[in-house]
Formats: sequence, structure tokens, C-alpha cells
Amino acid sequence: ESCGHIRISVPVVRLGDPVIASCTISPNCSKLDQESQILWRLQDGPNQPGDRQRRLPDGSQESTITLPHVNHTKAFLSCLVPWANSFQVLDQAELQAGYPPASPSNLSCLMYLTTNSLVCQWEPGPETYLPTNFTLKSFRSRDDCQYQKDSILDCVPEDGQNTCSIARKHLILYQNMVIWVQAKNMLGTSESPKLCLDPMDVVKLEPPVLQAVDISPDLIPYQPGCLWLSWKPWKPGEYIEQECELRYRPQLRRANWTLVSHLPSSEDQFKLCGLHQAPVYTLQIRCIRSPLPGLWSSWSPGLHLRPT
Amino acid sequence: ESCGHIRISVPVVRLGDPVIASCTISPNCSKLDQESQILWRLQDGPNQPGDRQRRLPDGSQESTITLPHVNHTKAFLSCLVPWANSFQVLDQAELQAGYPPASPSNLSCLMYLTTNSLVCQWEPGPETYLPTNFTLKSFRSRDDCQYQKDSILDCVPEDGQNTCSIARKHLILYQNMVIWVQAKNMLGTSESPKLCLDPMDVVKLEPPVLQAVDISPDLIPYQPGCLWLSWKPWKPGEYIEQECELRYRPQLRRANWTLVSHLPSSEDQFKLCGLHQAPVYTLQIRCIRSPLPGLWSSWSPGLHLRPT
Amino acid sequence: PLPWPRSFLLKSLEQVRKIQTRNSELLEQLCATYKLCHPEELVLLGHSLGIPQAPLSRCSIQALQLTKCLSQLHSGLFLYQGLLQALTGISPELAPTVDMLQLDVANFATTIWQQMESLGVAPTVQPTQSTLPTFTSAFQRRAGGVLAASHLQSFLETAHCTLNHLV
Repeated sequence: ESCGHIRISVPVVRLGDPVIASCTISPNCSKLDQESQILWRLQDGPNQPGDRQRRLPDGSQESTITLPHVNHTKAFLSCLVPWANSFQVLDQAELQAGYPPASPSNLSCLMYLTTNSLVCQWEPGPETYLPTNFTLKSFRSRDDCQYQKDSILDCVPEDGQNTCSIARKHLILYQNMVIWVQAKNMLGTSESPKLCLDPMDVVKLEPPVLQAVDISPDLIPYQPGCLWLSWKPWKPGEYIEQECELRYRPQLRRANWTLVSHLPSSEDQFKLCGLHQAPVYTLQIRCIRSPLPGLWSSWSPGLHLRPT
Repeated sequence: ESCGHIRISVPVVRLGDPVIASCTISPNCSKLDQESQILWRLQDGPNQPGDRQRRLPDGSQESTITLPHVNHTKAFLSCLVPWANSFQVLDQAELQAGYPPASPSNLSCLMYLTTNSLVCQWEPGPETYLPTNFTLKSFRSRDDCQYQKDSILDCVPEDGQNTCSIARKHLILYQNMVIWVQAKNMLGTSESPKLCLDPMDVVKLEPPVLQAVDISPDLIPYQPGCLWLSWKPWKPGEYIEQECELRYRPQLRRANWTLVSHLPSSEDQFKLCGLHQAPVYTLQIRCIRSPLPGLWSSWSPGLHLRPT
Repeated sequence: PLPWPRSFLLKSLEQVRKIQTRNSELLEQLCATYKLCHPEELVLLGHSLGIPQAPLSRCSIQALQLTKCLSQLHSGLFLYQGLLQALTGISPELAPTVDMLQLDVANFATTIWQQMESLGVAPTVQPTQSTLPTFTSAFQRRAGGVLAASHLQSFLETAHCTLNHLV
């Protein structure tokens, strides 16, 4: 049976909050001089006496100490007694301090057609100094996300990551689902606002590959300042009906983009004329799921072409 | 119950060997004209009749075919009958051809002190064209490796890798162990020659870090053509008694190395003189476990210094 | 009966295209790997194995009955989801395509079922899978898979026509 035993009011407190600890030396601790003064040591600080030491009815000695402001996020509090010309550590307690988690924010999700997974990311909020677990939670709902149709799925991110990937087998495409993030540590729990989305409405679409088309002069009469283009939708998303936008500008300093909207997602021969401002033009295309809801793809890499 | 059934003499043969197959159409296969000629198709080749077709006592029709030389490593053999103005596939058998595994060769092992694992590698031998499993097998032995003290440990390499890593918990350091590789496929099994080694005798030692030492002139009288060096053993292997070798040469075309052997593994001030052939000299050091058996470390990266 | 909402039609068309794309990938893989490239050569085997074909008679443009068409669509998708089950375990190379196809078919069935619920024409109890054919050899399982996938392809063709006609 060990001689000393520490009890703390709360092992984990908010940074700056007080902590009360008591150390009790049992009477049947033969090797110790029962009258010795119980001392305390925080981390490798000085040995200091408690606020109060008293003998309990059962003969054991009890010292109590109050640490007014815990400002170590992690510290060890030891209880000692003088012994020979040194000290003996009788017990040690671990103190942790930090903050309860703030609500995770900026939760956003993208559906990747290449990996067939819905990847969500969020901002964790300020440092809590305590081990804090984030869990991406979701359940299937009906059109208006008002009520829960399935059990809640927990997606646990890889260590320290603020992103989580929900595998295809857990997703029901074309149905709304409710998604949110829960943050939990020893001092509390918080939740992000809830998202209501159909994974297919947040598909990460890639732009088509824009290509120049060689038109042989005998087919089409020569026209100066023109270009013929073709593009095909990005393969993994070709079943998605899309609408595209083309932008082009002459390779001149401070040249502005000209935009051509409402283009089809596939085009074999698209003629662009009136390109007289410079020998070389830069062209880019991007697409969006339409008429169903979706997100714009990024612009395709710049294509630099010489008009006729 | 399906109408046709293929039987093959052997589903896996040596490349170039013959295979005999038979296809039997049961009499109670109502939809079929019992007299129809049974045809064969290898992969997507032409439909060809068998060598012989006969009616069996129980009324079923049986066609037999011999493929004299199987030269597909993997092929599908189908049994068909004419039907309406097309054909009907009644059954299909998978044929595989390849070679039994040759004995794996050049088995060698190194003990890595950083990962605490014994990593062995080998050469698998010629392509067998068949799924072939390699297993690194080992058991603890006594000094002369003559007999087996423990059960055999199987180390299964990652897919297609010809290397396997035996974790520390499976190793008894400073004891001999017998290690070999077994290769197995449908056509046979083979084994590499056996190694008898103590993991600590094959430690992959890293060279020390060679450094120049600045000797202040007032301490030691100026001497032209000299250099002072220091080195410390590689941290993870510092408990291993080692002997080192230094080599140096002037930075001249076709300069030869000069070797200084039997050096200690740790040196604070090593004086090297007689360096008059060039303004800059290149120096390298390597060490080996000694007097206990071991392997030379690689040479340290070249250190380029200007003698005094 | 109530017309089908445009968003339902557009989503269903997209799902049909998605499944058709993946289903033809599966048929290509079955052809490339097992040389089973002509479903018409497996008709006899299909009969003996009892591979069913889902009817879509109430969805044909000529005899279109919206409510019955919806329930035929749902039961057909439900049937093919089960039939594709036969393909799992055929080979590691095929597994990803089959798994995704099954999920896409199941999700499309959910879209249809939800629409039936919205229109108040959904039966109270979800259908249960009828007994599926059993396969006694790897060849039967592959041939069953080719037949199921090719039946599914023509099933989707009809569905695509109907949905296109309505959108």
C-alpha cells in the first residue's frame, strides 16, 4: 500500500482556472515520521508547503493546496516529504488545462468522381491545447433535410486532419444528406452548422480539354482572324449534362477577357472570328452541371493559338 | 442443369505442353438438336470442330480436342453448338500455362537499426507467367545452424516485391537464424539456398560525419599541408564497437586515394599532413563493426578541405 | 396521373446515363477478360439458368402509364441489383466496376421509390428480392453476369427513351 495519495478537484481545467489538490499520508506508513511536513512540487518548480495540513480522525496527515491559476497546458503535481537529507515523492497527479472546442466553421464538401468519395473539410477553430476529436457526422434525409431517415454515419479523419472522406458505399447519390462536424475534448463538445446537400450537386467537375481544329482551306474558304476549336467533356463526368463558357484574349499587356457563354459541353468545330488584335490569343474553357445544380469547374489550362 | 460441360486433362500446364479437353452434351438438354456438331473456340479464335465426336452409352454427345501446344499463358476454351443462325456457348474452361518457379537466388539480408528490422531481398528468377507466391522463411538455430530450434516464421512480401522485412519482435539478436526463400505456383515449388546469419552480423552501418576541426594557431604551431579532422560514430550504431578507414586524395584528374586504416570510430582531433599536391583535398571515411563480424558502411559523402 | 417533376426527370436521365456508361464498361471488361463478347451466344444458357429479364411494357412511348411505369422501373432496377450480386467475387479486376454499378443501380431505385412516395403511389412495403439464379461454375457466373448486364443495358435504353420523351 503506497504511503501518499493525491486527489485533485478536476484533472482538466480551463487555462487560468484554479485547482484544489489534497495529499494524504496514511498512518500505517511505517518508514515516515508522521509529523513531517507534506510538500508540493509543480513540474520541476520549488518544493512548497500546502495551504493547510491537518491530522484526520483516522490518524492520517492531509495537506491541501490551491493552485489559483493553472497556466501549464500539461503539468505534473507531486506530493513529497522530507527524508534523510533529501525528499521522497509519494504520489504524482497529471494536470491538464486548455479550452473547450469552438464550433468548427466553413464546412464544405466536394464529390470526387475519380475516387467516388465525398470529401468534406472545415476549420477547427482556435487551439484548445487539449486532445480534441473531430468527427464528420452525416445522415440521409428527404428532400428538405428536416428529418433523419438513416442512422448517423461517423467519419473519423486521419490524425490531426481537418478533412474526412465518405466512401461511395456510404452515399446515396441524388438524395439529400445532412452533414456537420462535431468537436469534443475533456472540457466540452461543439458542433458546426449543418449542411444539407445531394453529393451530385457538389461534384468537383474538371474542365474539358480545349483543342485547335485544323480546317483544310479547300473545305472552308479562307477567313482572316479566325480559329476553329473542339472540346469534349471530362471523361468521368461525361454522363452529366453541362453547359460551358469560353474566354479568350489577345496576348497583350492588360488585355481583357472576352466571354462566350451557354456553350455545349462537347463541340467538334467551333468557329471564333474577329481575332485581329494580336498574333497569338489565349483561350480557356470551363463547364458547370446544367440545368441541374452544380459547381463551376476550374478554367482549363491556357491554349495559345494563332488565328488565321 | 446446364447442357454442356467441359473437362480438361490439367487446368495448368507448362507452356508448349499439350492439353486434352472434352465437352459433353447431356441427352436431356431439350432445346438442342442432339446430332449437332460440337465446336470449340480458343479465346476469340475461329470455331473449330473437335478431333473426335461420339455418342456415349447414356446418349450424351462427347467431343474431344487436343491442343498440341498451349502457348497462351491464360486463355478461355469454349464449347459451342450451332443454334438458329448463330452459336450457343455451352461451357467455358480457363487454361493457364507457364513454368514452375526456378530457385530464387542472391538472397541477402541487412539489419536496419533505424527501423529495427531485418530486410532480405532476392532475385526471383525467370518469369513463370503464373501467379507465384514468394515467402521468406526463417527459424532460430544454434551456432552452427544445423538444427531448428523454433517454429518457422513466414514473411510474406508486399505484392510483387522481392523483399521482405522481419520485424524486431520476431528476431533474437546475437543468435544465428536460418533464412531462405520459397517460391510456389501451380506447377511446382522451389527454394533458395539457406543463409545462416546473426542479424547483428549484417547491420547496415552508416558512416560517421567527417568534420574539419579549426585549430587556433596559438595552440599548435603552424604547419603547412596539414588538416585536423573529427568524427563521431553514427548515433543508432554508437554502441557497436567499430573500426574505421579514412581515404583522401587531391582534387586532380586521375588522382589516387590514399588509405589510412585501423582508425577508431570516434576522434576529436585527427591530424593529417603531407597534403601538398593540390589546394583542395577530398576526404571520406567508412567504418565496420570490429572485432565482431560486420559489414563495411558506405563511404561518407566527400568532404573538400584546404590544407593549411 | 400527376406529371413527373422536371428535376426528377433530369436526375433520372443523368442516373440512366451514369449507369449505362458503367454498365458498358463492365460488358467490355467481361469481353476482354473472358472472351464472352456476344450475349446472343448465351441465350440457351440463360434459359437453363433462369436469368430473368425485367419488363418495361408500361413505359413504352406507345402504351405509357406513368404510375405503372414507375413501379416497373423500380422493380426492374431492384431485380438487376440482385442479379449483379451474382457477379461479385468473380475476379478482383471486375469487383470495383460491379460494386459501383450495384450502388448506382440501387441509388437510382431509391430515386424512383422516393418519387413514387411523393406521388403517393408507393406500395406500403418495399419489394423483397425474388429468388436469384444459382451458379455452379465460374463460367455460369460469368455468363449470368454478361446476360444480366446486357439485359440491364436494353432496360436502360427503354427507360432513357421514356424519360427523354417526358422531359
